[in-house]
Amino acid sequence: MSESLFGEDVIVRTIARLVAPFIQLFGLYVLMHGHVSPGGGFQAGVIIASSFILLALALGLPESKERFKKTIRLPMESSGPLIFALIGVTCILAGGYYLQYGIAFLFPPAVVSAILISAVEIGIGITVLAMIVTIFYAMAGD
Amino acid sequence: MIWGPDIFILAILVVLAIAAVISRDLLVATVIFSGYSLLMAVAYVQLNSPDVGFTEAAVGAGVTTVLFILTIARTARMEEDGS
Amino acid sequence: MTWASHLPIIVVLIPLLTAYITPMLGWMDKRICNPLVIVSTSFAFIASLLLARSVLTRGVISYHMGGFAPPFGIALVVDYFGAYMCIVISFLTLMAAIYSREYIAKELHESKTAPYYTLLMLMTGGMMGASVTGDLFNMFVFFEILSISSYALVAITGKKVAILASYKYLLLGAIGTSFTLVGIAYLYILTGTLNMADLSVRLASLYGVGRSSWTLLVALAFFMVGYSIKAALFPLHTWLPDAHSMAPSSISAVLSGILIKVGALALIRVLFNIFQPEFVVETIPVTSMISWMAAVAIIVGSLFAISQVDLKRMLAYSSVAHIGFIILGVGLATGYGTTGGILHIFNHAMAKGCLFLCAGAIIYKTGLRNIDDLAGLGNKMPFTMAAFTIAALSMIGIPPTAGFISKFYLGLGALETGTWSGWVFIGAILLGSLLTAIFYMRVINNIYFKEPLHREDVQRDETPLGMLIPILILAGGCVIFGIFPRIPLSLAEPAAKLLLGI
Amino acid sequence: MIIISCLPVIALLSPLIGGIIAYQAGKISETARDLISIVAAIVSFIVIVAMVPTILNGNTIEYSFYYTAISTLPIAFRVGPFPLFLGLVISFAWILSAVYSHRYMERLHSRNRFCLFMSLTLSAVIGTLFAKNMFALFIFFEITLFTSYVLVIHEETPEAMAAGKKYLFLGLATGLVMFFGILLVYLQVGTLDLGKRGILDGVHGNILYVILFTLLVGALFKAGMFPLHVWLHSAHPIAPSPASAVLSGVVVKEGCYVMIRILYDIFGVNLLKTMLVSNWLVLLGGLSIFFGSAMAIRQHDLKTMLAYSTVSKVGYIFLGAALLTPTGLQGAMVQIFHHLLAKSALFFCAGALIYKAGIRDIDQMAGIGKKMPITMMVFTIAALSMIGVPPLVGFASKWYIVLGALEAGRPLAIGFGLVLMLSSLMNAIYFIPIIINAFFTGESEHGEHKEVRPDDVPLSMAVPMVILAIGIIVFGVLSATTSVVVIKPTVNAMMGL
Repeated sequence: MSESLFGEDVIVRTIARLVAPFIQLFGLYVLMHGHVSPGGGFQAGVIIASSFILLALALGLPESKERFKKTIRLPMESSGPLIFALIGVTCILAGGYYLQYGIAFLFPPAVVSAILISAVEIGIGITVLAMIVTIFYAMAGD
Repeated sequence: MIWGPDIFILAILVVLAIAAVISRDLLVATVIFSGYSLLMAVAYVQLNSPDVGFTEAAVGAGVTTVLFILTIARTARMEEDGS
Repeated sequence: MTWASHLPIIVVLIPLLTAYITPMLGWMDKRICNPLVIVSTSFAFIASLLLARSVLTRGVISYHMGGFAPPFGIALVVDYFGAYMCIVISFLTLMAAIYSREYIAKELHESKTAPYYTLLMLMTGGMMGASVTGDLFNMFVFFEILSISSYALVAITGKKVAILASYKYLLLGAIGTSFTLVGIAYLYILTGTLNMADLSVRLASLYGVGRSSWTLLVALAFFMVGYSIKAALFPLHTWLPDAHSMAPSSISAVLSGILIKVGALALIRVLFNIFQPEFVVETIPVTSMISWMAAVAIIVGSLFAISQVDLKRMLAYSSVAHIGFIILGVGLATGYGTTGGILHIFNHAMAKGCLFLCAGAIIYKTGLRNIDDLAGLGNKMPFTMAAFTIAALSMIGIPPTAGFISKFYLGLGALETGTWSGWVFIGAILLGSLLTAIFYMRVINNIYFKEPLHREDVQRDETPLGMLIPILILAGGCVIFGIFPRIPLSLAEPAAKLLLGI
Repeated sequence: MIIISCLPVIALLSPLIGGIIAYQAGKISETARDLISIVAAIVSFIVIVAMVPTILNGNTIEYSFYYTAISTLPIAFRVGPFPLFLGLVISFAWILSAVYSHRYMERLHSRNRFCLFMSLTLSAVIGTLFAKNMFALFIFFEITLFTSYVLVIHEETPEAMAAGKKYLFLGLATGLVMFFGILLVYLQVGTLDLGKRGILDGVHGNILYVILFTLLVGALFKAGMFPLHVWLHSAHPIAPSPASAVLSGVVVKEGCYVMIRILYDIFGVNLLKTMLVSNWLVLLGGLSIFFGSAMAIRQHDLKTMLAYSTVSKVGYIFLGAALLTPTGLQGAMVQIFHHLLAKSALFFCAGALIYKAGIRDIDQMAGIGKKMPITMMVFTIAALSMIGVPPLVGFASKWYIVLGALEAGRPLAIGFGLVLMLSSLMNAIYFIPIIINAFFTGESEHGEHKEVRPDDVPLSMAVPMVILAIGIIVFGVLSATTSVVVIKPTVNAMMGL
């Protein structure tokens, strides 16, 4: 898929360019509200990834790749679980069990819990985002 | 619990599933499957699991469809007879 | 809480963390991967030893993930058996990692180095996790991690046969996975819990109660089939010979040495930790059924191995036979028998690991895979072939190697049942041992007592030191733990007693 | 005292370590290699001699690695009169064999390997003799199988490989049957100790017969008894002659030793008498005697003939032991001793003929006695002893066995006393013609050994043969004395008298 599915259709290209940041914004919303409302890291990652897929479909693969280079994707893929695991270890260092969020560590337990859960969700989101985009690029002819 | 919409959704789900199976044009089948996933997402929300519904909408209806279409683009669009 | 109480999660985290760091570092410099993996598996090995010590002194350790007490949270429960498996897994992975340094440089394309080590570490993490977890669904997740990474590792050479083997493995593995998932779902419907200890308590009240007991049986059947595929128990072993012979040898060693044993571990957990021993032994004779299957596996696996011409395929079929020994010991459900089965996990891991690493060394040096072409190697690679011989004798069960001790325990266990089927099982064990001798002696005779075709075949050309060290360590282990079998038995014996509740 | 209790281990380890050192030395110097292996055997012999005073005082030497094996089954050693007696003879025969093989082996390939596995076999045999329980005994018993397998297939010809395959796989199979018997014993009584003259007292019923059968299968295979002899006549002749000598002289005796331990220490005389199996075992022994002799008469290959003769002699040992009387057992022990000397001597002679004249066939031996007088004199003495001519050791053993048969007092036992006589006749039929042919017939028309110059084998080969021949005569003359001093106390210890 060397070029856009839609040829040089101006409307599609423009709309896609306009919509993509909003999709990403929505993804971030889902990400940050994961611990209080439906949603979370995984869904957010998929939503943000879909914005890149949209760009690829509308603008063509090369341009989409230009915005999300392999050199960025590769560290992102493995940093997500790393964040997850390290936060678990942080809980141990702070005197709790692995992944025990509700511990008093500089802040009251409720605050720490919110911060740590959000961090874990961010980690998951990053990985899912990078993985899905990578799979998409691989299938589209990387 | 409201029975009407549930049964309506389930009925359409069955129809879509059958349509996806009998369609010989794989692209059509994929698009039907995408609609099926969307309705599944609604059904999940109805069953009080918005999280799963969310995921189904994003992954099942969105990413999976794109990946299917890419696969079809790389192979053949029409299901072949017999061999 | 001392740091030692966190050991259950640490043994899982070390390989998994390494798996995530490896691709990033490997992206910068490929040469870092191997030392990193060796260091981290060494730490995992040391941590496993500490874990075992802590289990031996303090009894079963329960670790609550996220601070939620079971049955609400996910618990890691390390009993003697889990600690034992952790030691075996980390030890063999360490050997494979040391071996990989030079082996992989020749066998694999440079661009695959980082993925190779990443997948190896993921697989190790999955195996460690499956050994220490006390939660049924968590075990399923770890099984997925190890299965998927092993599918990829089988195909990593990129050869067409390897990809085909991997595909076959994937298909059967996926069936196994879905079967276990269905089993988990049934148990969850019945009890509303996934914690193993909790499940075992709640299921006890359901034995033989109307429809629920039928559901219970269906769940048990699904588990048996699903995990038997993972363990390659006889009629479901068909993926194993292809996958294990086509993978790179270092991976074959890990796959044959421990991965299928993790399937056996899952079977043991389901039989004795989730269902009560009384239930699976007396009410429904599941253990007797799997013993019969294992007895058939011993004979059929050995017969298939005899008919092979490819060395690695022969070793793979030999694994089918020896997983039969392990499952037979477990299925006997007697003190001696289960001890023997658990002990054989360790002994077979060492011997088969050594054999596969030797086969890899032969391929590395000469490119030969055919058993009939091995003439003269006894002079060409004396140390490697001596190690091969020792490991083969251990597989046959010749004293004073470790295999003899497990044979002794398995035989005692079969007799201990005191039934006529026990005599059939001991017949299978002894006949299996004899058949094993037939195909291993063929290799040994070819190596040492056959005139080579070309004179240059006998020139001294030893395996590189980096590959030789793990081979020799494993072969030495086969002898040392045959003379000092109390070292592994000190964990295996209480493990069996705890599982059987005696 | 600690040093004394370590002696069995030293006796075991010195050939093991010596063999490995010799193997490495062999890459540099062949003479050094042979010297080292001879020294290792001598050290082993001296160490066993050093145990004699303690044993004569009526003590036993024990050594255990209690914490190494399974807690109730340590790999442990206990030396009593019988193992010590046999250990002395075996390690002495080994020295002779090591000396002999120095020159004999020089025409064969893979000499280092041969030397190594000879030493390993000695080590394993000593381990078998000194084992304290059946578990340790079985370990060394199986190791012997593998080390001697390498000796059998030394030539690496297709025939040797086929003979070795038969030996190895039958040995493994019977070993597994014996293993099964050991498991049965352990599960029945929870011990495998060999020092109690019968540990199966509490066991009743058919299981006893199963145990007896399974245990004996393993031992009798190694001993080459009649139904399980099928490997012996192909494996022993195909090995190089020093190896044939130790295989027929020593490894077979290991099987006999294990058989006697099973009968007298696992079961015990009283239990066997209540089991009423003695007659059947005697019958088996008689069959072996008769069959071995009959087959030996038919042979033309000298070494094959000697191998069949072994089958027959093992029958004597088994018969004597199965009579369950002190005199019968005494006869069996003298027979072990006698056969060890005589059969080693005969195989040395056969080796000398191959080495010097290249003949294996009996028909080619006409007139060879004039060219190789020492060899043929030794051959004559050993053969006469085999037949049982009075002043030699062979006569003493037959005498005791017949006495034992009379002592047992059963008609069947007396009947097999007669079989013994018959078999002596058969021995004469196959040995006497060879001797007459060698000394009193002129060289045949074909002249198979024309090129042989009238000097005999090298000194290092002649000396072991001559020592054995002298041993046969001396111990034959002194048989009454040795019986009282050595054999009788051993027998009494075994029988619990």
